[in-house]
Amino acid sequence: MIVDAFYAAPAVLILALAVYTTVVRGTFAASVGFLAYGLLLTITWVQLHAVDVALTEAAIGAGLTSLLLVRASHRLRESEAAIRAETPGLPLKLAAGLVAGIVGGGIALAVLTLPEPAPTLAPQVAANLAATGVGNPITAVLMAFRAMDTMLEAIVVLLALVGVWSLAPDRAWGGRQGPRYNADPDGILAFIARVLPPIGIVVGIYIFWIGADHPGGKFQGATVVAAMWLLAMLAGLTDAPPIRRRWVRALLVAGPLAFVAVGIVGVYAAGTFLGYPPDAAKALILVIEFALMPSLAFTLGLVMAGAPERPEEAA
Amino acid sequence: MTGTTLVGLLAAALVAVGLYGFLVNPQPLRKLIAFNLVGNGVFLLFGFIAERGGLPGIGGDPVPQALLITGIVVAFAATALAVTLLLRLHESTGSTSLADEAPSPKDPAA
Amino acid sequence: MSFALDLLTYVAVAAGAFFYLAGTIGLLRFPDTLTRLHALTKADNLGLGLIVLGLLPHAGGVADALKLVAIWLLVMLSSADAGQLIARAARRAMRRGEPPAP
Amino acid sequence: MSEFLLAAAGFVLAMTALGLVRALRGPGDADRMMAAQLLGSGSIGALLLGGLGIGDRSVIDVSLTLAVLAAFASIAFVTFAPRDADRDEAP
Repeated sequence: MIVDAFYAAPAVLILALAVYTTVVRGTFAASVGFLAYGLLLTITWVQLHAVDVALTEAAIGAGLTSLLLVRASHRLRESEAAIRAETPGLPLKLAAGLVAGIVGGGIALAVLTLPEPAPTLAPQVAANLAATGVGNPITAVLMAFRAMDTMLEAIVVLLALVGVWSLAPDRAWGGRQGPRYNADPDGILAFIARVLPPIGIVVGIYIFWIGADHPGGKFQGATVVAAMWLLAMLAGLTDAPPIRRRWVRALLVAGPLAFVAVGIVGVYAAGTFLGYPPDAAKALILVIEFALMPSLAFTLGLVMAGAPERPEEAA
Repeated sequence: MTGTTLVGLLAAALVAVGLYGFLVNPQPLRKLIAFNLVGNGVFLLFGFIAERGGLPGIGGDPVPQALLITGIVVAFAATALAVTLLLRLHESTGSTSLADEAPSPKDPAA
Repeated sequence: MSFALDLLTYVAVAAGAFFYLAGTIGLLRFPDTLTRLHALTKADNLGLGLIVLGLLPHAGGVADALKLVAIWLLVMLSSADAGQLIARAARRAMRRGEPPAP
Repeated sequence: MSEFLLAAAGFVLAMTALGLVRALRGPGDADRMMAAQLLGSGSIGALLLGGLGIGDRSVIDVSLTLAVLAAFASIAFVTFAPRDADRDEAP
């Protein structure tokens, strides 16, 4: 009984917050609602026995995505009244509600009539886990059984950054991303930006480190590290690097390149792209992980920093 | 009905709410939030299916769970790019309207 | 010994839950932004601290117990800072005489 | 014991939900920002209680991540206007 209530309470709250973010007037309020919603979603992932996903949601969904939305909603505030005039009338709202209801109802029906027993690949993963030398089955899937997905994922994040860079106006082409933040160097913001990052970086590396055998991994760890870098930028303690620099580009591509290189080694050593010879599997996975983690943290931090706004010289 | 079925139904409801918001809200940032609600609904549905395929030793089916992590990261990358695009649109035009501009007299279609 | 530890969990977690209740009552009843912020950032932290204390016997070992304490310290740090930052933003808004946002 | 912890998690969530209703009503942005702060301590408390209640110790690492990122939204909120973000006017 109590267990059921424990499942029900976050679900009800999450749904209420989803409705709130959809119908509330102000976009800022919607963004804050989405932040609260993301934090609660973390609990739901734990209930689904998906702690790795819960960590990802905590770091990326509730952390970075909400931060993006909260900041953007404030910058767009002045244009909000004008755009509200474009809200569709009641007939269109009813039609949209009907469409949404049919889709949602269809999915709900599918949820209630899923086949028994549930299809699963868990036995295969459990049987082959030992061959990878990794203890966390999810890391094994990410780095061995479906390593191609993970490689392309790292490249997608990089492509998103290329997209962000391409949005630079001509005068800031190759320059620094985002505004230059000026906080009082003796203020509370500068204080927390000095105290928190050392702790946060340790936590990020720890989450990365335990990913081999426990829930955790490079994406979650890299997100925490990127967030700490962003914090230092927001407090004006450091600045985004000029993206024209060669070392910036080198650091960004080092991780994905190492991944591809290990993949090509696999062609010769194990007969297939991204194949690992059994006795070297753990070592090759570690090579990828260690190369990818700094690149990912750097990429995620720069993706969050926004389009280039300033030429390199401007302070 | 078990607790996790409730999560499956929550997933369906999130897709519905998000879809509605996506269709009705004119502000692009709101559409983006709605898009993320739909995405979370799909992720939760996938997570629910993963949980059903769990074994005693392993919490849930690790293959879909690993794909979920990939999905969340990719969704974030898309959202970040879209937000930056939107801010640039606002900066250069002063508006975030996605509506077609009023047809000008020279427009042959008008 | 185990009975004493269980008792500690019951008492500390119940006390922690009480402070969450207190924080929420403050949030609901206090008249303006700054007092509500005060209720929120003080009471909930004490509540979390007591819950962490109560959960210590259930942590797997010394490492997990230390992590639990670290969580509490981190939340206190960020809550104290966020409280100040939000309060300043609220005061700036008041000085500008900003109408409440819709 | 497990049931007691889950019940406590539910209670903390219920308190958080009540506070959330108040915080999201506003009227100002600062009030709404409190919702983020409230959910920070509330979700960490509920997560620890619920996770240890169902015997899953890895929630401690999830909570640790949340705790590190807890102040983040509020910091984003105050750095909107870069020039006067952190400067305190003389009283």
